[in-house]
Amino acid sequence: MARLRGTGIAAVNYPTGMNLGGDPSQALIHATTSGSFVVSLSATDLGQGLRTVIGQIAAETLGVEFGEIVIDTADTDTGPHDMGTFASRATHRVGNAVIAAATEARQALLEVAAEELEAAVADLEGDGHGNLMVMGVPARSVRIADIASMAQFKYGRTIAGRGAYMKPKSPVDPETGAMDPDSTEAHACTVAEVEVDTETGEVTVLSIRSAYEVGRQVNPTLVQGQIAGGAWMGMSHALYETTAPYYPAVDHSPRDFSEYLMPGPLEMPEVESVVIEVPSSDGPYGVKGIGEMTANSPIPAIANAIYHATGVRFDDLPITPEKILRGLDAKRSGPS
Amino acid sequence: MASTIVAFELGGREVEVMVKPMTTLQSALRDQLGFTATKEGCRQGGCGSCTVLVNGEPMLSCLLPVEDVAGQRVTTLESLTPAQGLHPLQQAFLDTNAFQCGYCTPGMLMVAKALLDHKPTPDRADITQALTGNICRCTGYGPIVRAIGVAAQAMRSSEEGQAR
Amino acid sequence: MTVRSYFLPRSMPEAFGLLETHGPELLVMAGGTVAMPLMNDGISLPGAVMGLRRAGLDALEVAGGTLRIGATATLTQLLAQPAVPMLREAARNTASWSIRNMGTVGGNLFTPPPGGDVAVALLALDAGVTMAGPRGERVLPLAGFFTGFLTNQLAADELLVEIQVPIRSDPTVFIKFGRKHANTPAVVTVAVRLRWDGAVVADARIALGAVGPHPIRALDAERLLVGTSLEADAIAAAAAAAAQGCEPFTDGIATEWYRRRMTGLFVSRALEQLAQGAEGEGR
Amino acid sequence: MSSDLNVVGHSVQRSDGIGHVTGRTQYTADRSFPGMLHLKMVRSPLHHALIKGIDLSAAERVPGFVRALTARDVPHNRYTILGLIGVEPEEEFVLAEDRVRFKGEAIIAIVAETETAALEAVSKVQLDLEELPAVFDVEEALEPGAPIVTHWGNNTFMFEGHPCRRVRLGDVEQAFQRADYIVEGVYNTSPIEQAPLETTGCIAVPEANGRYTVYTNTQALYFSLDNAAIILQVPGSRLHFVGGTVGGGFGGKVDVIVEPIATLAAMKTNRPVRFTYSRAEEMQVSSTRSAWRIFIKDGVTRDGRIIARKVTSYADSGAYSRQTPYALTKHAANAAGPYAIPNVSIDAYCVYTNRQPTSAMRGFGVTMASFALEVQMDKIAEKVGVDPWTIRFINAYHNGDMKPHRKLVEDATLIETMQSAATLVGHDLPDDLRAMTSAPRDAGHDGGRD
Repeated sequence: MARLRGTGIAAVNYPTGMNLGGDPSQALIHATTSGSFVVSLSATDLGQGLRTVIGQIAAETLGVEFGEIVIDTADTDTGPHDMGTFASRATHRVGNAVIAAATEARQALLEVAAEELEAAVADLEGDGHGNLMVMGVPARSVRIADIASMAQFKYGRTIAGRGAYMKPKSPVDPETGAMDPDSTEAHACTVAEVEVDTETGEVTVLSIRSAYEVGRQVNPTLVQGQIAGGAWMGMSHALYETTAPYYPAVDHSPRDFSEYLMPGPLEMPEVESVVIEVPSSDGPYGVKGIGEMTANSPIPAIANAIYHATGVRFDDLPITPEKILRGLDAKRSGPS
Repeated sequence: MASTIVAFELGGREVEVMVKPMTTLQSALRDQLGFTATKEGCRQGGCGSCTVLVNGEPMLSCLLPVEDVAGQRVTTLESLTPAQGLHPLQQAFLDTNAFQCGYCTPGMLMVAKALLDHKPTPDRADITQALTGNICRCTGYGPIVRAIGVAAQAMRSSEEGQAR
Repeated sequence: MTVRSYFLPRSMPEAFGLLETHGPELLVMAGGTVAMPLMNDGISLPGAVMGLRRAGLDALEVAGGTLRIGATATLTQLLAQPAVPMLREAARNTASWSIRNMGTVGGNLFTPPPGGDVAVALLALDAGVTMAGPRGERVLPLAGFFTGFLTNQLAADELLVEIQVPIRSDPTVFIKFGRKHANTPAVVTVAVRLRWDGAVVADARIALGAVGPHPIRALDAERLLVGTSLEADAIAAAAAAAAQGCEPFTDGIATEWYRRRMTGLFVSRALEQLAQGAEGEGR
Repeated sequence: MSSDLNVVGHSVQRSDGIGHVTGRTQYTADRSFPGMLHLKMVRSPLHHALIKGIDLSAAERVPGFVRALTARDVPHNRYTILGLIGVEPEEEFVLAEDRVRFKGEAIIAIVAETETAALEAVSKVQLDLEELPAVFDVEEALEPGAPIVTHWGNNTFMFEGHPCRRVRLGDVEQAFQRADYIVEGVYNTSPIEQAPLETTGCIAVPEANGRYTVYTNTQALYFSLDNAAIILQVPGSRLHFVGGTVGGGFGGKVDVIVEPIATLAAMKTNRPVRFTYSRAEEMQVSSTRSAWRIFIKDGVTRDGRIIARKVTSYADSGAYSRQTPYALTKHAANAAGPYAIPNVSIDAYCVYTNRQPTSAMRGFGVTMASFALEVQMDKIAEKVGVDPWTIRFINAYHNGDMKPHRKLVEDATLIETMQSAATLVGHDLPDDLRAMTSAPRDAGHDGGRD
């Protein structure tokens, strides 16, 4: 029995946003009497943590604590339009819309605070933790929570903001394909290590190690979550998953999770990663989308590692043990 | 097709449901009792998201006629959550980001609870073996395996603290 | 048809009474791990179902050199018993923890391939099955129980009540090879039991799963081993015979070709383990 | 860098975390309403067939049967979700009319008091179908005489007059002549199911004010509402969609499959109606990631520079294209990879077959391009005789380079990302690669481009 080891790499880019643009997101923000801020959206949290990162962006722009933000999504009676959560667009698009709405709300806040502090709006600054003050005079300071309350009961004003973000739709030249298909590009490079059992054709993935460049991490823990989950899905696509096991034949299409193969906890190697940040020009605080791409580079990295281990190329996904065994057989019996 | 009344213990209290024949425990919990922490991911016994404990043992509520648990002790995620705060397993899942969409999380937690009840100091192999019936499409399992280890450690430390 | 009646008999006489009353229309269910998914998906729509979980058939005991396994003893019970190590190994390699808490040993005999891993071990262990019905009880060797894909010797008015496994100290190996390491259908399951006479194999059982319409014996391979000392060429010959003699099928997990190839490989790996074990014990 | 801000860049605890670990988070199917009905579909058992007749009489006798919906009941029986953003043609039906084009295509919706009754009634519907020849391979589908899946006479989606999405930069054929090596590859991938743990589903509830509230796990709330309004031919104001909490999407919940028909059933019965996919439907009926067949031909110089890349891709769209044409455009925009290649030709075909339709999935049009391209890069490295790292550094794009679709590169960090990966795994990069950056190539120097 031989067990062959190999290492493979892959480097990829991934575009942020619906590829031709024209995909708006909007946000409305208003302050409550106690100084919390309700961010109304119709964006969807698929589990990636949209509510959390959008709350962070709103808190950052408003200059309040994260705990003061309430994300209200998704209800078409209360939330303004959003194109949807796909195309690695949500943090970028919704984030930009929320920054716009928060900026407008903050302006309203500053106007009330200026009146209360008897100062000019231009002379006010925030500490990022829920307080506004006259620049250079910390003693003349007021809590945003108090301003929010006063706006309601003393001044009869709204503290609210509207925000929208849309990259205008790009036409495609049908002859040349000239187009503007992205907002920004994130990047990844994965190194995978595998071991191949030459008698069964089984592949054991020993490690998946990646570097990601994602512009700006709003929440590093959630970014790590995407990377770990994506590494698993990439490995799953590379070695296991198919709804047509003998494509293009249509037979034996799976109908449950015992037939639809995906690696389980016993198959998973440790996933290691490093993230670098080079802010994008148009993302909120420099964000680039990372939602989709984390499954991508592991696939060719694993395929290349299998080649490195066996000397046989497998260009059809998924790379099943049977395909590997047949490939190894052909190599043994074929012309050298 | 007359309905019958089935009584069982749910999270320490007696409950009764009136069910048509072959109603699953999953359906009785979710549709009649409003205990929706027990999820419905496949109803084929393949995903583990409906895992509950019957007399302390993990079982799949989608494969159990509720009549089969008459008089038995059923535990769901609802009864794992203490009145104040979180169970150490829940806290560890939260702290280590051991979920994304959260749909598999109740099943994962129930299996983890059963594991730690049986084996308070599991090694990595014990944890991964225990989870092989539960599918997660988001996390890649690593964070879940880590969370259970963290919870076991926390529970031991807390017991040692109490012993002192 | 929407299930009109679900019966949960509390004793065997009650179960037989229900079977007699309702006849073959009554779907008999043990752990439900195979039947329930089909009902949930509307593929199977029986009018009446009898569940055996409370019928008192789940005893598991050693008596007179035999492990007697009630038909509804769970795979978890099987995993816990110390008498027959190969059955522990088979249970450990079947499904997941929750399923093992529900699935039964008897039910495993009715699970279509590529399922039915425990049945493969039972076959290698010369297990017998007891069926009971209006004409009384009868015992068959498991080897004679299966008659085809999803067919067997059980009459419509009978229930499988017990499985008997002779307790022997013979060396055994159980290997389930699937596309994953746990909770996955078999590409092939191999269960081998040998009886040594000094340095020579006196008797051999090789049972295979997922490479036939039901768990099968590799009879040619068994014969080839008798009288050998598991030398490399003897192992190779037996593995080749097992691969040639099996009847694999193609499904979404593996092709016929791959299953046959893996049958040879894992019979060979199982025998190599036994040969090494024999060396270790100084044979 | 993240520390220069107060909240952004910090790993605050997820705001929905407590709900997830206590099971209190409410997903679509966790809701239930008094009098709620259940909807199940009668689906085609054949891959391609004419519908000659439907007999509902036995189904109607099933206890608990409430009603059936057929194509005639659907006000605008066209399912063209990208019509909202101007993509044509209208090709798919909400419920099949006279023909089914894939196994599992929806024909009749059955609404019943219980899920079991609905399933039983579905099993009792008699379909009279006349089987037609079917095609399952993208290249076979393009051959003369192949069974035609669409209603317009060939099996390709038309992109503004072309049977494929084209990208052209420079002159690949001429560059192939000058190349020292030609490296060719063919890559195949299988269809893949998104497999979110929560299956696609919704509950449509009639409200006292004449509106309908639809609780749904769609990934795109307004997109679903707007499409449902078109299919139901009602003003959008009659519909109220509630969602936002989804048990995994991965692209599988961007189709607007369940909401229109569940809402129609609620309208017809004046009762809440739940329509949730079974796991088997999710796998065998719902849209998958397309299978791809990708041909790559590269012209490479002796020193490892790719001077020409020709890509011909076929996405197996299945019987209907849904979001797949958009994936083809995204694919075409990315099919040369993150590399600076002066001569590029890309033809990306969206091909119809009698397979389960395809639509969005994580990595939409790019995942499989990345697979093909990155394996191809290794083949080029081997041919040229350099290591897999070096070939990628030699060809990596820089800011200011022109992509094949003629947009200038702005946010390139491929080089820096590869350098970080090398450090992570302890791979020793030669000094010249270690020193490279994605900065624009020197003015007056073409950066090695041909």
